[in-house]
Amino acid sequence: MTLDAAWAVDWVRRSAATVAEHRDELVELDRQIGDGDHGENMNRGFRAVVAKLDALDAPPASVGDVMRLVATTLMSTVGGAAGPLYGTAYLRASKSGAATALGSDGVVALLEAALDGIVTRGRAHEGEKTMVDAWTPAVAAAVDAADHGAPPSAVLAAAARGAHEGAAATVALVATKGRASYLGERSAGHLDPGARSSELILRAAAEAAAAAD
Amino acid sequence: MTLDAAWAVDWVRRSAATVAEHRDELVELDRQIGDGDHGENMNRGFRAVVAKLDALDAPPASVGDVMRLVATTLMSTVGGAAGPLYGTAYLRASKSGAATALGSDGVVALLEAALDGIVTRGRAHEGEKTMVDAWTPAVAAAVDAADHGAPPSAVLAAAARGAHEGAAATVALVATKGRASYLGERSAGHLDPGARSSELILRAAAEAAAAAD
Amino acid sequence: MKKLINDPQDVVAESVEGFGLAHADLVTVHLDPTFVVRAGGRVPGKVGLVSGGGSGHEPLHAGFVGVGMLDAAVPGAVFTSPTPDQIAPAIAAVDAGAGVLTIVKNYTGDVLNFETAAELADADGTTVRQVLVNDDVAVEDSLYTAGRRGVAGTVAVEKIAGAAAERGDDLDAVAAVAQRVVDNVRTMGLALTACTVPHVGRPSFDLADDEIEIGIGIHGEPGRHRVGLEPADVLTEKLLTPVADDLGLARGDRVLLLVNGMGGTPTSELYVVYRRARALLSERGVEVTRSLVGNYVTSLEMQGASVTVLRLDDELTALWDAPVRTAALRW
Amino acid sequence: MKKLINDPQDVVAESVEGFGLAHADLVTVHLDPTFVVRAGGRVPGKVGLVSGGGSGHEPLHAGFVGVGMLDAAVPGAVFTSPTPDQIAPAIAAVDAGAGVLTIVKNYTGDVLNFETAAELADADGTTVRQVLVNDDVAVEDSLYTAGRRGVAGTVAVEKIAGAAAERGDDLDAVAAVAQRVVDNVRTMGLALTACTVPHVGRPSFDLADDEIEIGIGIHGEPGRHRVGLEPADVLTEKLLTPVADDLGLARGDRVLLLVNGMGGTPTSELYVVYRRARALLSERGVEVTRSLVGNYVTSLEMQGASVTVLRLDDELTALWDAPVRTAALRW
Ligand SMILES: Nc1ncnc2c1ncn2[C@@H]1O[C@H](COP(=O)(O)OP(=O)(O)O)[C@@H](O)[C@H]1O
Ligand SMILES: Nc1ncnc2c1ncn2[C@@H]1O[C@H](COP(=O)(O)OP(=O)(O)O)[C@@H](O)[C@H]1O
Ligand SMILES: [Mg+2]
Ligand SMILES: [Mg+2]
Ligand SMILES: [Mg+2]
Ligand SMILES: [Mg+2]
Repeated sequence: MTLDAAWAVDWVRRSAATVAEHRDELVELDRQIGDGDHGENMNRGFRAVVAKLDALDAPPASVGDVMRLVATTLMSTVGGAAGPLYGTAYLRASKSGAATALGSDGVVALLEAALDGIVTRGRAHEGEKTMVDAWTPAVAAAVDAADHGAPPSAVLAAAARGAHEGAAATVALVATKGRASYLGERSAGHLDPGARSSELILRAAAEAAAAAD
Repeated sequence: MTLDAAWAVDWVRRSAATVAEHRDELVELDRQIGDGDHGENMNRGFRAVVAKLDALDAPPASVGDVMRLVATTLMSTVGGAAGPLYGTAYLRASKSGAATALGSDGVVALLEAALDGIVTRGRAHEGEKTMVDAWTPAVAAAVDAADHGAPPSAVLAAAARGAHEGAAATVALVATKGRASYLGERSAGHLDPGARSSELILRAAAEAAAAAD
Repeated sequence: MKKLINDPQDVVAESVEGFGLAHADLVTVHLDPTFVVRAGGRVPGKVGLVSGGGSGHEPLHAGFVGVGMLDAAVPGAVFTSPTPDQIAPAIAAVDAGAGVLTIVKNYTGDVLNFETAAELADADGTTVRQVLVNDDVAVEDSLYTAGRRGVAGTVAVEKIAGAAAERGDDLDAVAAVAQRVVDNVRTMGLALTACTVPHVGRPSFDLADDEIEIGIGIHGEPGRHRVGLEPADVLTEKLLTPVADDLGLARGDRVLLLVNGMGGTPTSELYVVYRRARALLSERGVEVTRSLVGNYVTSLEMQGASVTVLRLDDELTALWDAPVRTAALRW
Repeated sequence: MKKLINDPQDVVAESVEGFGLAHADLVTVHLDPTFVVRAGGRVPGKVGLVSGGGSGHEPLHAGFVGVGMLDAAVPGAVFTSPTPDQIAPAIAAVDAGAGVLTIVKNYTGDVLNFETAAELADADGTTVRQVLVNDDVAVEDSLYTAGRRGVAGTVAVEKIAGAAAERGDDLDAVAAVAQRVVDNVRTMGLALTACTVPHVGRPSFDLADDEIEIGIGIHGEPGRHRVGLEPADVLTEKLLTPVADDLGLARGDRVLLLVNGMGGTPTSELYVVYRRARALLSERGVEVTRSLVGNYVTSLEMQGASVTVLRLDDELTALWDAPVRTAALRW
């Protein structure tokens, strides 16, 4: 089992769908500890991505091509903190995912590249109540699954579970990066919106892989 | 029985008290069909009048002196429509009430002068939903009482009743003068604030006269 | 009621005092009685320009005192016309021998108080002329009302009369050009929310969350009717159409378009209204040659806007363009 | 939600379009990607000045494009930093060979997007320097936060850097004077009400009728703590004191005092705050030699205000006084 460009396209479409579905939830999470635009930003971005996909003459040749399209589109439509962060994540992923098809190691490399992109851009460490807190356990879980010989779909399922747990754990944290950090202690008790959107996107990846199985 | 400067001072003090007591009601009436300042304007004015009275070295010699003090003070502290209207009313009254003591005819002349001042300044006729609608029946009732030989206190009691009825009748009217006229038909169904304050002031006059009896 | 004030009784005095401190290069503030005059004293031979009215419409009028506009402004209590004993000294303070023009918004209170003040000034030997501003087309039938109200068009009257006085026109000429502005300017406004007068402590009218009040004045008075929530483009048309119709605008007319905020509306929204008003004028073949967008004649923190159109000719355009240096308008 | 808008998705584009139509003498508006440049094109040899950020803070930044201030402004979605593909063309459009200074408010989103845009511009051969504005003393400990936010002090940075660029300073000199303003300017704000972002449709935070939020930013973020209703004089002290303390103001210092409205506050109230802030500075022996009062850096229709103090020296004063001709600031 490997994951190809068709999976990547499906992932992106599922991401767009789940982001649209959870737009208001993400807005509300951001309203509580930020400025209330995260759901709108992500939804605007992913709608633009889908529009670009729809307008393609030929289907993308590789996972990397899909990732690059997502990267440039998010970068130019999302704005805010999430735009450059997700943009860089997908850009790094596009370089890692240049192959036409990914095995479990390829999936792990792609996720590691994405996380690396987020950290390089945003300079946040684990525990600062950001999307890094969803991606770090996601990557760890993916590595662990691949080490145990799991197929790509299981690796992504593990990543999605890791992201879910990581996102949930942000509730207790006090933010020290991003807009929520201005609230100090008052930021505790709320789920980080970027961690939540990361969780949604990684779940979409796992679901697309399951559907491809 | 005649009414002298002491009565006039008592009238003014009672006017100030009743305006203060009904400040919020007058504000609310004006809020409904005007700009919500009538209670505040009248209260500011009458407080200033009382302060001036308190600061006098000697008690005023005549009803006219008291009326003049009220006129100039209201004119310089009330503002809005009510300031010049009441100011002119008291100014005309001061000329009419120059005598040291007023009999029933003197009281009637004073009220007629006041109404005349209001009409001269404001150019409103009866039925336009203004203070004129309180003063006109008040004067008519006073004339009638005096014609029937009533003493000054009874003349003022009649005037107060007339003002009350006139004010109550403004509820049904559509305003064609003053700020309420901008509402057109929507001004109907509300008591005119200036008519209401006129009624309060005339009732104060009657009460002061009853106390002097 | 939430406001950045101390005692409601003191808000006008404290605000005017702060205004005087912040703009000492432009104005001098007199307290008790309260009025604001142009810094530097009388300009010999120049017609004096005095306006005033209730407070709560800032920057009107004090924000327009300075070179090329008003010589004095007289602020009353909030939404309450000033008293003659404030107005008369203001007139006296700016009388430089050429007479004084008072610019009065057409409200019973303002008319009566300015009338009395003019009588006092006249008794003191000052020639006073008056122009009444009544640009509000929301007041439909002046037979059955106190007449049209003076609203945002006042800015244009004060700017253009100010320029005429500054260039040395005599009293008759300044009065005539001011009247020409009045004759050619119309306004219509709406409110999304009411405002709260400090000494009242509650909103000036009650408006449901899905209602918009059309045809409001600038004193928190309710308007003529209510409509449901509608897009800005639709609402703008409800303002622009009666203004343009009443002015009888014709193809080829050149106009000044003023979109005025009521105090609590973001300027970004005013530009949305401006964009649509301009498109509608363009559909009528009317050319917008001058524009002003912002909070100029307000109702405290009311959310809402008004659209004002002034038909221009070459002279009015030149007077509009003439230099002005005030706290709220300068070029 | 009541707003004078059409579709929330279109509000920025329509508003900027209206702005361009109303101020065609000052600016040229580009749509898709959206940015605003000074009318008349590049000024040969002059350092280009570019700023930008989320919309909803009008007149910041587009209202400050013009002679003596910004060469370009880049508006993002409401409260959302613009994207690199808007910022990079704006930088390119104003690069007249002397390099470009970007003035960036210190928010993660703005920093990251401007950073990326600068990399793109650099790849195209434009020298780009950046100054980060972080004047908000409400953010206490930058070790545990994304660092102080850039708020109303941005106006002073843009005005003074704009004057330096206009007089012909080179890129290093313009960047240095901009940094000097940043080093000497501090702000603190409060909100009486939250604001409503169009695409959110409900207030940005929940505030009881008797609560005031102290230490707000300009994105409708809640502040650091809440207090009950207090008189303006008391609230002003809560703003001025941390600002003055943090600046280490000393007897004899001369300052610019900016009282900024958040968009929905009547200017009369801003002058009440100004009056008190000025008295407090005077008690400290600090002289207010320049003042600005009004809505300059807003949060949509939020009611509230911020107090900004900039320590002046002769050069900063002269640059502040230098002529400026923009939609929102001119003298
Ligand atoms: N320095 C950072 N590193 C990683 N993620 C960050 C950083 N700063 C913010 N974020 C993420 O971005 C999210 C907010 O995104 P968004 O609301 O779209 O942008 P903005 O904060 O500019 O409004 C946060 O919930 C957080 O997960
Ligand atoms: N032309 C007029 N003639 C007589 N009374 C008038 C006239 N116009 C207004 N009034 C009275 O003045 C009252 C309003 O006074 P007030 O609220 O103090 O002034 P304003 O309308 O200027 O706010 C009205 O209720 C009405 O009785
Ligand atoms: Mg956000
Ligand atoms: Mg009233
Ligand atoms: Mg009034
Ligand atoms: Mg944002």
